[in-house]
Amino acid sequence: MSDLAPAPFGRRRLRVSDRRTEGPYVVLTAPDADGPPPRAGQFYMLAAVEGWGAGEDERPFLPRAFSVLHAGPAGLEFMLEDVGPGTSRLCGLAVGDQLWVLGPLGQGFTPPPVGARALLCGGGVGVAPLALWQDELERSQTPVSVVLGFRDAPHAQGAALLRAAQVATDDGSVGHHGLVTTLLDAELDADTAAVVYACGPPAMLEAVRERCLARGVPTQLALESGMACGYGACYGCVVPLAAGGYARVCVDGPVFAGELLPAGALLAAHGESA
Amino acid sequence: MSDLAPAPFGRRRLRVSDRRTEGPYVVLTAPDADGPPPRAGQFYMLAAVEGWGAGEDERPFLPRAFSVLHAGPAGLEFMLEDVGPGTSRLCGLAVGDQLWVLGPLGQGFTPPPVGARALLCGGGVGVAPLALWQDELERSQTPVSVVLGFRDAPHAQGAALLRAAQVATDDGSVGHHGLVTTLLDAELDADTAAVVYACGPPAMLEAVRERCLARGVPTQLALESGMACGYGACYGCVVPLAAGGYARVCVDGPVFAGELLPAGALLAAHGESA
Amino acid sequence: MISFCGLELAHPIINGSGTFDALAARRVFGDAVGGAFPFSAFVSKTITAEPRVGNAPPRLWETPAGMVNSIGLPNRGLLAYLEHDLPALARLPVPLITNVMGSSGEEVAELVGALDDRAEVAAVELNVSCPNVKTGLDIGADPVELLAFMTLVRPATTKPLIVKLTPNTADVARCAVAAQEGGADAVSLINTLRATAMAPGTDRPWLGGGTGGLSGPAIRAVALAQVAAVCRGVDIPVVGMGGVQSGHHAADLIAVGATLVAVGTENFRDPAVAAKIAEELAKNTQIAGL
Amino acid sequence: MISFCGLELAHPIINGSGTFDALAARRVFGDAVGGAFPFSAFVSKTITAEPRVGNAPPRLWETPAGMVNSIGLPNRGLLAYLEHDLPALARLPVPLITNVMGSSGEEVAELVGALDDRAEVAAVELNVSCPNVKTGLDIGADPVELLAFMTLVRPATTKPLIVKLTPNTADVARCAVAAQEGGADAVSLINTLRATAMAPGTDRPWLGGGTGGLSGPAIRAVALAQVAAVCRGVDIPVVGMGGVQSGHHAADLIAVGATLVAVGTENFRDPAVAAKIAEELAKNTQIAGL
Ligand SMILES: Cc1cc2nc3c(=O)[nH]c(=O)nc-3n(C[C@H](O)[C@H](O)[C@H](O)COP(=O)(O)OP(=O)(O)OC[C@H]3O[C@@H](n4cnc5c(N)ncnc54)[C@H](O)[C@@H]3O)c2cc1C
Ligand SMILES: Cc1cc2nc3c(=O)[nH]c(=O)nc-3n(C[C@H](O)[C@H](O)[C@H](O)COP(=O)(O)OP(=O)(O)OC[C@H]3O[C@@H](n4cnc5c(N)ncnc54)[C@H](O)[C@@H]3O)c2cc1C
Ligand SMILES: Cc1cc2nc3c(=O)[nH]c(=O)nc-3n(C[C@H](O)[C@H](O)[C@H](O)COP(=O)(O)O)c2cc1C
Ligand SMILES: Cc1cc2nc3c(=O)[nH]c(=O)nc-3n(C[C@H](O)[C@H](O)[C@H](O)COP(=O)(O)O)c2cc1C
Ligand code: FES
Ligand code: FES
Repeated sequence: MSDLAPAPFGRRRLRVSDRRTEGPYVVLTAPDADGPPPRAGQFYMLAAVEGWGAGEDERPFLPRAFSVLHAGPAGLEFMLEDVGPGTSRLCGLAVGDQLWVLGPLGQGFTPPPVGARALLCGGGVGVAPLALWQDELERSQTPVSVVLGFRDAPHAQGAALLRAAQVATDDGSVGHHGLVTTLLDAELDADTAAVVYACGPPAMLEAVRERCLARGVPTQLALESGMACGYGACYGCVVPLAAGGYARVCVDGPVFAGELLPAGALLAAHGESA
Repeated sequence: MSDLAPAPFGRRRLRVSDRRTEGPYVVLTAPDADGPPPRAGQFYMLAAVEGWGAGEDERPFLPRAFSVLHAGPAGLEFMLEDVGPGTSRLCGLAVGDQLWVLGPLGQGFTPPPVGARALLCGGGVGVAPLALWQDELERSQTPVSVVLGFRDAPHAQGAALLRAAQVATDDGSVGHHGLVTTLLDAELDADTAAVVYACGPPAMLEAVRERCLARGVPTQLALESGMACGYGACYGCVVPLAAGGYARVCVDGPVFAGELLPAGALLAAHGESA
Repeated sequence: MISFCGLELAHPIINGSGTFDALAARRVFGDAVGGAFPFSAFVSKTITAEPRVGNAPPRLWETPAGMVNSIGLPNRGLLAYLEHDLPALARLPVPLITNVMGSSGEEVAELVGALDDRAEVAAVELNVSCPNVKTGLDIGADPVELLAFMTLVRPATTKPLIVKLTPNTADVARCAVAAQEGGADAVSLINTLRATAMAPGTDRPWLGGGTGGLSGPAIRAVALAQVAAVCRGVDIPVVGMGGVQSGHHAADLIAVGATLVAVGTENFRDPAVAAKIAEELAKNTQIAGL
Repeated sequence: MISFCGLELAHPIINGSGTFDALAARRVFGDAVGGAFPFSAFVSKTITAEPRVGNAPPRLWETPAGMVNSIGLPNRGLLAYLEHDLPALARLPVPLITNVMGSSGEEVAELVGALDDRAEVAAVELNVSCPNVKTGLDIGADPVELLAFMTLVRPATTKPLIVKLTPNTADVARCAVAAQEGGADAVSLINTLRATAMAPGTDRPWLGGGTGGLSGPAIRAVALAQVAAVCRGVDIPVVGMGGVQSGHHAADLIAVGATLVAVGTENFRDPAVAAKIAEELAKNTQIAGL
């Protein structure tokens, strides 16, 4: 990351300049004059300036982590799924409303070795960091394939945020009927010279990690984890390492090589039993 | 109060149907199909359904007490002054937004004896309960005089909420330059056969109480107090009684005969030294 | 129906002492309160031997997701309670639990003895935990003192005795065990956490009583930890409370072992909330039961 | 300039141990952190004799206006701290306070002794209060044990010793007095309140560590009461903390007698907030001084 300017110290106010939806997902745009350009896989801690703390159970209190979906002259783009009080408040923002923003944070994706293609595998709102990664990879002319999984047809509209994606849905309403890992398997069966970049629900990441490990295909997994700070201060966001001990998802990740993670690690960090 | 139906048990949702301003004051209207008509001097506990708890210091948490300003076919009217996180949130409500409402609560004003006129004396946002009282008194053909005090000209626009009010301002920009109690004195000098109905800041109420006591003029003072519940549950809203002990402002008041209150009582309940 | 110390209750939701005045509520809301009485048992606010006027105002301070109160246990004293309040409270459609406090075991034994004669009282809760009054704190915070206290109070009644523990202690489970050893039929917790506030822009305390007790959602996670620790330590039933606002919160307390759940501060935001909580809880339990 | 245990500090705002990682912050934010370092002294997270990996995740639970953490004091152990962290931390533009914990007075005396040799360390804070680790709780919650502990630890260093008290006790002022009697140069409080949470819709605890500690605005009123009680009881300087988010909150702690104020959880919401708080406080003080 030494080629990138560090994040400004302290949270800053941005103004929402655009709000659109892709199926159930909300995409917010916020011009960011003071921040350096983010790398794909990096994230920001976001909070609404107004109305933060008045949702279900008197939450949210802490800021929330979001991958950057796109970044460019129009500003930073984030893709949000309403799953609780924090995302609900952010999804309710309108053009002109203000955001607290800290970032860009964390370690992003690194490109595949020359000759290998990038195989992007996303599930649900986990497609977000892959969109910016696709932008960057295509700019450097790296061959890219994209497989995405969604719950159903409405959610599958999120696939429009990437180009040329193969889609699977749990209910078969769009694309392949079944898991995205089936599409991934088919891609790897066809050509194993790839690095897999994955982001999505814990169970999907675990499945990707496992099968790529078995095939000897390197993976870069963009993890989620409950975060309080996003910049290494709280030690709350850890994921277990195969070598023992824990790593902070926010500063050591959120992108980790699959080999570094033990089986079940991705489930444990989310309070699900491994 | 036996002639009035009791308040519905449990808070209920009302929708803001109108929002207007009178100078710095906000007047909200909310149709209340399920509540009985309030008596002047009664109050409601209000909270915004959305966004309650996200203000300064992560407040408000508890509902807030507001006198009813007017009540009629259009609904309940409340007059608000933004003095902190609760009033700030309520002042920010727009038409269509929802309110939690409990009430009507407390004991309202009682009419003067036959032959005596009603002298209404209000300060700042304390004019609110006097407006409905003026409506009721004029309906029963009771002679009414109104003296109101405000900080300055913008606040004095609140006088428009009553009819035929004499106005005093602290800065002399409108009406009499000085305290409303000077207007009150002049009224009483002219004719002492009156009951004084007063609502306003603690220091004003204290001054009204003191001089009317000295003149032998009965007073009914509508008090404010920090309240958690508004229905007698928390014992938090008390005011000291001249006879010793304390009374709950929410259920024993908010209107008290001035004779019942000891000197300085009104200041103590607000954390000001007597 | 839930069994609790020999009482059969319609659901597990009761009120926290001092957070609902059933008589005042009936004056304000009329008979609707009786018909739709939200609690399955009613806990009266703390009664003392002599009348108390309570603390000087201000008595309330709002905090982030909570409040500090410094009420100071105002009440008309035992005699007025026996003469005036009990007959009126007996008209409630649910069993009555009378909460009492005193400055010594002997004093509380007398209070409890006086209630023992009265059929209106289904159970007695001992407030050994009120942070506003010195005695409450000290007795409840030390297992040895609490056991000695119970040795004096227990013989004074055959009615169920619930000990309301103080949360302002190093090891609440040990205090609960002492209460159980001393013959308590149940324990209840948590009472408020000792807290204070300054008058804005001054160096004086805001509350007339100087300090008070913190309650509401802010303390919910503390309450859950203390209730869980106590449930692990004792065999008698536990009444859990602290920041409960919903059926989910009640279900959490029950999951760690509470038999009943009390709602306190949330009553102030909505007097009828307990009925909603009881419904949500019943729905949760049905779903979990499938 | 504020004098604190012989240190001259630019302003009264420091960090709470474990709530700011100066080395990680420099990696994330670059040299900006050094230039605009928000704290007038830096308190390191708790160091133990042996390395600790910390608790299993999840480690965080958000509460109304606060959070419960169950981090479990991960650290690379004394040796790595001395070898790697100290030289890097010495490059900070402010004095360094090293926070340590151990399971006995002897163990802590050794830790403290090892730091005594190091010029980079301006003062040592003793964590006798962490609710996630048994030992911390017990030593700090009992005045008698705390005095015995201090008797072992005090001789191990001539550097200023700050005792970080546990709030999970019946009478924190008595514990502070014991620390003072045992030779503490200052006390700091409050640490987190013991708390827990259930995994939503289950009867299992959410936190990998089972229980954790509550921090943030939710506990501010409790912190103020405890700091006030301690300030009334001791003559040594007091570092007050708990839920501080603004200059007003810091001013309240100072009004009840604190010399320094530490910011903890609020750092998570904004890494640069302490600088803003110090400014607001300076403005308050100026206004009050007029
Ligand atoms: C690096 C990173 C990148 C991310 N990128 C995106 C993105 O691009 N788009 C997107 O939509 N999301 C993204 N997320 C996920 C997003 O941060 C979470 O969805 C969000 O924090 C949820 O907050 P909430 O308040 O809406 O829901 P919460 O109520 O916080 O619920 C979310 C989950 O947290 C747990 N939980 C429930 N209650 C609590 C509680 N009180 N305390 C702690 N945990 C609780 C449960 O497991 C629940 O399912 C990302 C996360 C990380 C770490
Ligand atoms: C019966 C009655 C009728 C009323 N009628 C009206 C009316 O018609 N219109 C109207 O505008 N107002 C009315 N009020 C006053 C209104 O209820 C208050 O202005 C309101 O509660 C303030 O809330 P807030 O959050 O805006 O301000 P707060 O922050 O609550 O500040 C208000 C005052 O409370 C104190 N305070 C500050 N912080 C705290 C805290 N954390 N906890 C407790 N107290 C604190 C201070 O003295 C401060 O000046 C009435 C009050 C009563 C009791
Ligand atoms: C205003 C107020 C008054 C209270 N009075 C009493 C009391 O008289 N006796 C008692 O044992 N507990 C009293 N309590 C404590 C509550 O019963 C309860 O234990 C505590 O508030 C925690 O629950 P909550 O967070 O749901 O309010 C009082 C609490 C409040 C907020
Ligand atoms: C995530 C987290 C980690 C903490 N780690 C430590 C620690 O290592 N040592 C310690 O003495 N206190 C630790 N604390 C306690 C804080 O230093 C502070 O005492 C407490 O959080 C109260 O302050 P606050 O409300 O401002 O956060 C930690 C607190 C949090 C929230
Ligand atoms: S989120 Fe705080 S250390 Fe990672
Ligand atoms: S506001 Fe609760 S008793 Fe009056």
